[in-house]
Amino acid sequence: MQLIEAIIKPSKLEDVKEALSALGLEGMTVTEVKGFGRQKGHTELYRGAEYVVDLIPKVKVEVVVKAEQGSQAVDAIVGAANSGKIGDGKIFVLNLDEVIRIRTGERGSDAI
Amino acid sequence: MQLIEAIIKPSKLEDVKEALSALGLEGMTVTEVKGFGRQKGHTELYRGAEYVVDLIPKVKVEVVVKAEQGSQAVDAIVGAANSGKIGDGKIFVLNLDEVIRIRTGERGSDAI
Amino acid sequence: MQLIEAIIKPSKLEDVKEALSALGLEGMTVTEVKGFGRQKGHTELYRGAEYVVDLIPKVKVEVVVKAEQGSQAVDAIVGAANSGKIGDGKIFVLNLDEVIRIRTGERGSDAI
Amino acid sequence: MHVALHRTTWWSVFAGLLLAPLSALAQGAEELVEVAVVDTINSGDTAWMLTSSALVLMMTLPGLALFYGGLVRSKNVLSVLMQCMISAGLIGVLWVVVGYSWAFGEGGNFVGSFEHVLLAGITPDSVSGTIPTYVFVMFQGMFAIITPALMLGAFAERMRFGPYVLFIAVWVLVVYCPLAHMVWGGGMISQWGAIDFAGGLVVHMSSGFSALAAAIYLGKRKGFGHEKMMPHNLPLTVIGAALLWVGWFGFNAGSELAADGVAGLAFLTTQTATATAVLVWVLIEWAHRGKPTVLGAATAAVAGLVAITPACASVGPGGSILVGAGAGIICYLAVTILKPALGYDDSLDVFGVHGVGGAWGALASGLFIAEVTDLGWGGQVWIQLQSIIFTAIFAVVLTLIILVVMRLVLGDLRVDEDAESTGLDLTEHSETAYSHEA
Amino acid sequence: MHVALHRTTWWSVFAGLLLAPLSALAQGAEELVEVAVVDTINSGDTAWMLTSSALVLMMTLPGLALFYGGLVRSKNVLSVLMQCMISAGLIGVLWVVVGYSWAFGEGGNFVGSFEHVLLAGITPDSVSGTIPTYVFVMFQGMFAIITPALMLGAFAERMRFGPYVLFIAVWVLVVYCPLAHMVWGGGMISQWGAIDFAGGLVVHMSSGFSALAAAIYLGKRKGFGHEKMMPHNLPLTVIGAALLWVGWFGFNAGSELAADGVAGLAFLTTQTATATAVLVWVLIEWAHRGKPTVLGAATAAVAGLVAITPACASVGPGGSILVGAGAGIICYLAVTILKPALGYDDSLDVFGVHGVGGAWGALASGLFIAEVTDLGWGGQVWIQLQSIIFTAIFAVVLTLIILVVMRLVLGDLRVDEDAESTGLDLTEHSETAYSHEA
Amino acid sequence: MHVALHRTTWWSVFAGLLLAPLSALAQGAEELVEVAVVDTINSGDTAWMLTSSALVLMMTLPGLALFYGGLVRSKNVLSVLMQCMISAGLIGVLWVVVGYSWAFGEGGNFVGSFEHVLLAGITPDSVSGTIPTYVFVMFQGMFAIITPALMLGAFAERMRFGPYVLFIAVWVLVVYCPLAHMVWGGGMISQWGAIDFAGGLVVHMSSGFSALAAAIYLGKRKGFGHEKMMPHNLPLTVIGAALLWVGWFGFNAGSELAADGVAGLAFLTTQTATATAVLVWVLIEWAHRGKPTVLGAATAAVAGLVAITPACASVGPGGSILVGAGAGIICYLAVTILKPALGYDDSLDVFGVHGVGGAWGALASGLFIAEVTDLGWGGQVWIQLQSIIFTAIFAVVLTLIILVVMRLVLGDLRVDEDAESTGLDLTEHSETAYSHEA
Ligand SMILES: Nc1ncnc2c1ncn2[C@@H]1O[C@H](COP(=O)(O)OP(=O)(O)O)[C@@H](O)[C@H]1O
Ligand SMILES: Nc1ncnc2c1ncn2[C@@H]1O[C@H](COP(=O)(O)OP(=O)(O)O)[C@@H](O)[C@H]1O
Ligand SMILES: Nc1ncnc2c1ncn2[C@@H]1O[C@H](COP(=O)(O)OP(=O)(O)O)[C@@H](O)[C@H]1O
Repeated sequence: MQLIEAIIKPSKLEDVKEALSALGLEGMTVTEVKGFGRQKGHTELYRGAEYVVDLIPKVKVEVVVKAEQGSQAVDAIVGAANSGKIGDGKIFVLNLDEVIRIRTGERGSDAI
Repeated sequence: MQLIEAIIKPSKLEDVKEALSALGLEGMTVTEVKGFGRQKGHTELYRGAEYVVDLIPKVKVEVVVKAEQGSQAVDAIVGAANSGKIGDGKIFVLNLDEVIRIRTGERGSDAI
Repeated sequence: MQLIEAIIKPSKLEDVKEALSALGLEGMTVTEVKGFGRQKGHTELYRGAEYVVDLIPKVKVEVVVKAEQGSQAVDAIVGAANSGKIGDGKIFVLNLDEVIRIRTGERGSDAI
Repeated sequence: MHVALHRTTWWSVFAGLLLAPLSALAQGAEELVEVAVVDTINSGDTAWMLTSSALVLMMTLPGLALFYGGLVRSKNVLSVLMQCMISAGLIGVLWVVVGYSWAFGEGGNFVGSFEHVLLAGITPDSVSGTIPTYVFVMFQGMFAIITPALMLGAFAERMRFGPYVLFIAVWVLVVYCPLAHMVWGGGMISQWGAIDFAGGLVVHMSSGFSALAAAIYLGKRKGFGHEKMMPHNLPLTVIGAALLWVGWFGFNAGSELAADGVAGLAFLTTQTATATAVLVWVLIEWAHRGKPTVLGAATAAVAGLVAITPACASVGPGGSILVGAGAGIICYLAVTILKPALGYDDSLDVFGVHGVGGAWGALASGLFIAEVTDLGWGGQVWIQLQSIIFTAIFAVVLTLIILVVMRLVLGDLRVDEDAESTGLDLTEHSETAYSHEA
Repeated sequence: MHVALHRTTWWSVFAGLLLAPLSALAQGAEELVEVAVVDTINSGDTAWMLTSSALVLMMTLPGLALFYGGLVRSKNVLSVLMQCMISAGLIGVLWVVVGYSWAFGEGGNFVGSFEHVLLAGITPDSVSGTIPTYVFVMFQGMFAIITPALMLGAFAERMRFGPYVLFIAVWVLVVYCPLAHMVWGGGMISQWGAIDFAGGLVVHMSSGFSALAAAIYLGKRKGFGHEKMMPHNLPLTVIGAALLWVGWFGFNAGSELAADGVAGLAFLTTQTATATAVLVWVLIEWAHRGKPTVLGAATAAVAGLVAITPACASVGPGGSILVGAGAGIICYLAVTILKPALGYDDSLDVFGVHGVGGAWGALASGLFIAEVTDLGWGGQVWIQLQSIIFTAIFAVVLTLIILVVMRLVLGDLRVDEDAESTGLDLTEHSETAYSHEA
Repeated sequence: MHVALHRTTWWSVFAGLLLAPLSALAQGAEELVEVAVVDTINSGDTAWMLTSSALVLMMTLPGLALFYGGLVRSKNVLSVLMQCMISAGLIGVLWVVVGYSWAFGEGGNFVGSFEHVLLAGITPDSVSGTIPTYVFVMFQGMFAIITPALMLGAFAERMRFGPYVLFIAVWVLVVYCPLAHMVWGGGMISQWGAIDFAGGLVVHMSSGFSALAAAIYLGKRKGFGHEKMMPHNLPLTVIGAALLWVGWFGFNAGSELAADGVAGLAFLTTQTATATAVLVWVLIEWAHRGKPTVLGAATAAVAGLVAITPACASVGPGGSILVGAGAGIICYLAVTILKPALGYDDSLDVFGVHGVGGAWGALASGLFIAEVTDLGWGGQVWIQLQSIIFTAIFAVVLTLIILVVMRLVLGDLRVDEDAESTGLDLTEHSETAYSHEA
């Protein structure tokens, strides 16, 4: 099983959710984060002084999938979150040792 | 060492914390997240229009444990977070290569 | 490739960012979290009653690096975030199977 | 204001209470206390009373709504705001339809009458004292809106919205209007000679004691005692307390119904008592718990305002300092010692602040009286005590009766456990207070 | 107030409109309606009007700013607050420089004159009725500030700040001041005998209909219909609605320009209609959607306040209940049925609340009139209808002309798609509303 | 108001300052300026002054509290709110106990006396001008509450609460009351003939210059210059600025102590200057930095209000536009150019807005005077300058003396580095502003 962690633009969340649902992946966990990278931050004004804010709001989507669905899921996220502009984000794929569904105690793929 | 990531209902956080403490696990990191899954979202009204909000507030608990404590910890979380209702959440277990305590530079199990 | 996850004090974020940039690591993702550990929480007053709040605001920094840069990065974070006081935080290092840059579809080290 | 013509004692009263509505209607006109009517409107007095009426509405909306809203958990803030809004909506209508007449229509010892239902007989030319009667109706109407809303803090985070709506409507007619009539409409308590200038009995004790009864009757919040239930937004609470303070000048100095020297006195004693209460509470908390808190200061301000309410025109500047200091001490003790000792879950300390503070103020109106009345100092204090006891019993008993009957008719007055844990905003109103999506 | 000397019908008017400014200047003095001037200042009336003027500013800042600010997404809240602030700044200056004279200077059927540019000829000793003219200038100036700001809710989250600033300045001179003159300055609509005590036509219909035109002309928000665009902070919206409610007593009862019985009536009808609207809307929503919402209650309050605005001195207490109930029903339908049916993106329902509510109130001013005028009941209703139709057309046509011309001169009036997605706070103002870094 | 009987020059004054309290008490009655007393209360004037007093409290609570509270980091917002609350509490009591007498009791050139300690000799029947003396006491008391609170913005986020409490108490007695006496109580500056209608010298310059001294004496915030210290909640700041604006009408037009034509003038100039300042500041910032900000608009509003404060009754509408435009330009420069150039850490720009704006307004009161006094235009301007210089030196010197002594007695006036980094809410008050737990 894999844990796919995608850092995307907040405005793409809805599209990513739909793309994953279309694959039958109907579970995910979403976190508001801030990202720092190549994408330039913006300037803020504060009583005439200028400050560069380089931490940009992003959304982290975590999806756990069976190993065989991994590349499909990655492709779906790339397809939905890609706008061709700097700052579209990254996907990190990690190997997952175990998954447990709390409600039933099920383990492994059944628990996803 | 293992990184145990549990997505639970916010109202279960206190119980999970106590269950882990009872095992002598006195460190954890908590993040407010939103979850999407089988649990139905709720309907919100906005000037007479209905919207379905399907991202539900959850809490992510990350606990790093020695490999040998992993299953104990998972059981403790399952025990404390289980209400038998859809949406109780998931536990993901990842293998961890290294842990460092920033204050002392200690590494490995000593740093947990 | 490695995913380095550092839990640090919020006031150290700027220093950590600079230390990583000095290594040429110009990407990271930041999350506001709360931490529970050895560091004592604080007491809050509410109409004369005292409550101990043991979840302390922390910041989680995630940095993906090539395997060979891992220990450098860890050292940089330790150097920047260390104040010698309890609660300075932890660093967790995970192995990463794949990285994808959403914008270009690049994979592996090129995508970092 | 009205010297007693025929004295009734409080212990002889309860027996007759159930008959009150009937007897009130049956009262002969010769028993009615005439409201002094001067023919001409004074524009200055009217200007002040228009302003005061607006200020008293501001106390509820947004003052009280924010004071309470900030103190609950974020999942319940809208339910609190909604309960304040609906008090303005529902009682706002009810007052014009029947409440005013029931409280201030010519009546008997206990209640008014139905003569002014839908404000029958009142025109833009009608005058009460030196102001248009319509303005008097409005000023009093704003009191009728805030009083039931004060109670909601006691059973916040757990009562269903529907039962709440019904409860405040019935409560205003059964508890508030009769008390207003008894104290300000020429009824029994005014005949005793009790001092209650702006509503220590009518507004604060009535709501505070009723709120305690309701909180106990409804039971504790799920998790009370185990979970931390910290205020979700203290700046909102401070805004609320601040607007209550500002609006309260309309409440107290407005109760003179004129812009004159007594209004000035009431303004001054209100300010001085409140400032003193803030100072004293903060110092006590600092000494007792090691830190002075802003929630302490905000709570103290409300406690001081409550306590000076009945007393604001009968004590002098020095007396107002004593009233405020007393409020700071007594309400601090009620909230931090009494409540935990007794263990009831009065979520936002309505009883500790309004019930206890109102009673203290009503007593202090006599204790620190500047110009002794015909009753003498001791007589006045005794009458104040008698009124306090009567009001407490009256409010508690009738509130419990209302709630028991509602329970029988409507079923559970509380939301279920799941809803309590999800929060009332979503389950009762299908709304979320804050949403920070991009 | 001004009985018609010579009647003009609305259909004969549009042709002459472009000539209006010229003709106005050319009007002979004999056609001008004299403002009754009494020599002495009444301090009570003045006190109330000073207070009312402050209350009406409070309606915009912070009332309206918060009401709207809470409803947009968090990335646009500052843009809304800024648009309210600049209305106070820009129109605040413009009013003293030329607006007051253009609306209330002696003029003709359509506009005032330039005689009081920079308040020439007015001194601290000048008196209007029983109050200093300066106070009248200010009271009216606060109306001129809120009216254009009301519109911004319709095109919120997408209009560029620069064009907005220009738009409201032109709109005040071209739409607002002429309407104010026609209705309150002795112009055409007042000559018809139309009732508009505090601005159902001048303030609410003018802004509501103009806002609709602007929202349609500017186009929908990106993602409208697909994305959820939920309010980011409902407590802010409730504070805003509450302060609008409180301030509106200055708006309506202040429009009497005196602290007298009619002011009392206007206060009472304002309160009663608003309370009724809240109650009715909440009950409808409860029945229709299963839950009563606090946003519903807040919206209803504004709808009730809008509707009673023109009618507050011509209907009685009973009539005000009908006005409020009608507002609750009609505005609910406009917002929940009409808007989705027609598909326009009036972001914050300016049309559904102010346009529709204002029209309903203007009609109701005649329908439920307490004392029939010389026009007779039917005649009055007909004149009200005529004024409503005239105002709607006048506002829509002129607003579209202004926007089309601005578009030609300035280019796009909207921010680009990227900016809309980032949010106007950052792209237009380089600011972020909330920042929770440690 | 009081024409100089015997002139004192400011440079001859400093030497005698330490003797002032003694000499004041020793003054013979023949040197005292009598307050004109008319026997009857005017209800309209009283209505306006009751309202104004409430409005001025609203400026501090919640106005200033929110304006400042939104600008600090979220870990310090409660400390700011608390410092405002305690000013209302502590100074509220102190004023009645001794402050009023010390400022307005019959005294000499520098201070009043102790004759009205605890308001001895004042009853509900006492009259000042045309209003009850109690109302005058309260109106002035609200000024005494806001003035020290204004200072806290300069040393926000670092001063310990205990020393702050002591500081404002001493400062009110040593700096504020004497200045109030000198300017409004018949003392030296009034004898010079200086114009300071509502407190450019007494309130804004005194607090602004003292604040600068305190900020420099306490030192910069940890991380100042390196860390971004962005406002944590700009909507709170905008609400605060808006309520300051609304309340300021009480401050300025209330300073006439009557509801008359001059009050109308003061209201109008206040509104016009403020609107102009907003407009000018926004345009400058737009040109200078590329974007107009809402914080700029809010700051400009306060700058405009500050500047017109002394001048609001001596300039006309045109003059008020100049005062406001000047405030927009000068305060913008002070905040964006002067402060970074000099490098001091005046956290929330108390000096740039109140110190500089107050001085500009005091000068402009003479520069743009509408009706030249006996002093002549040049003479008036000179007296204004003299008063400005005197006030600046007086405030800075005494503030530094107070702080140095406090430092010696109490030890460090600042929190330690750890506390500064954790935030004052937790370390000084054991509270957290926002908590979003479920
Ligand atoms: N090395 C990294 N480690 C962790 N997160 C990263 C890293 N590089 C980028 N990110 C995340 O991805 C986001 C987008 O990266 P950026 O370099 O701005 O653009 P792009 O995705 O187009 O390469 C960043 O805001 C950050 O959240
Ligand atoms: N495939 C998944 N990947 C990541 N998170 C998931 C996944 N499935 C579920 N979750 C998380 O677990 C929570 C609970 O899942 P849900 O399907 O609603 O109920 P249950 O835990 O009873 O199966 C979700 O809200 C989401 O946060
Ligand atoms: N076992 C653990 N698993 C996950 N996070 C932990 C663990 N132990 C500590 N942490 C995180 O690290 C932070 C610091 O740990 P703490 O024990 O307080 O001090 P120190 O870092 O000095 O050992 C905690 O607040 C928590 O966020």
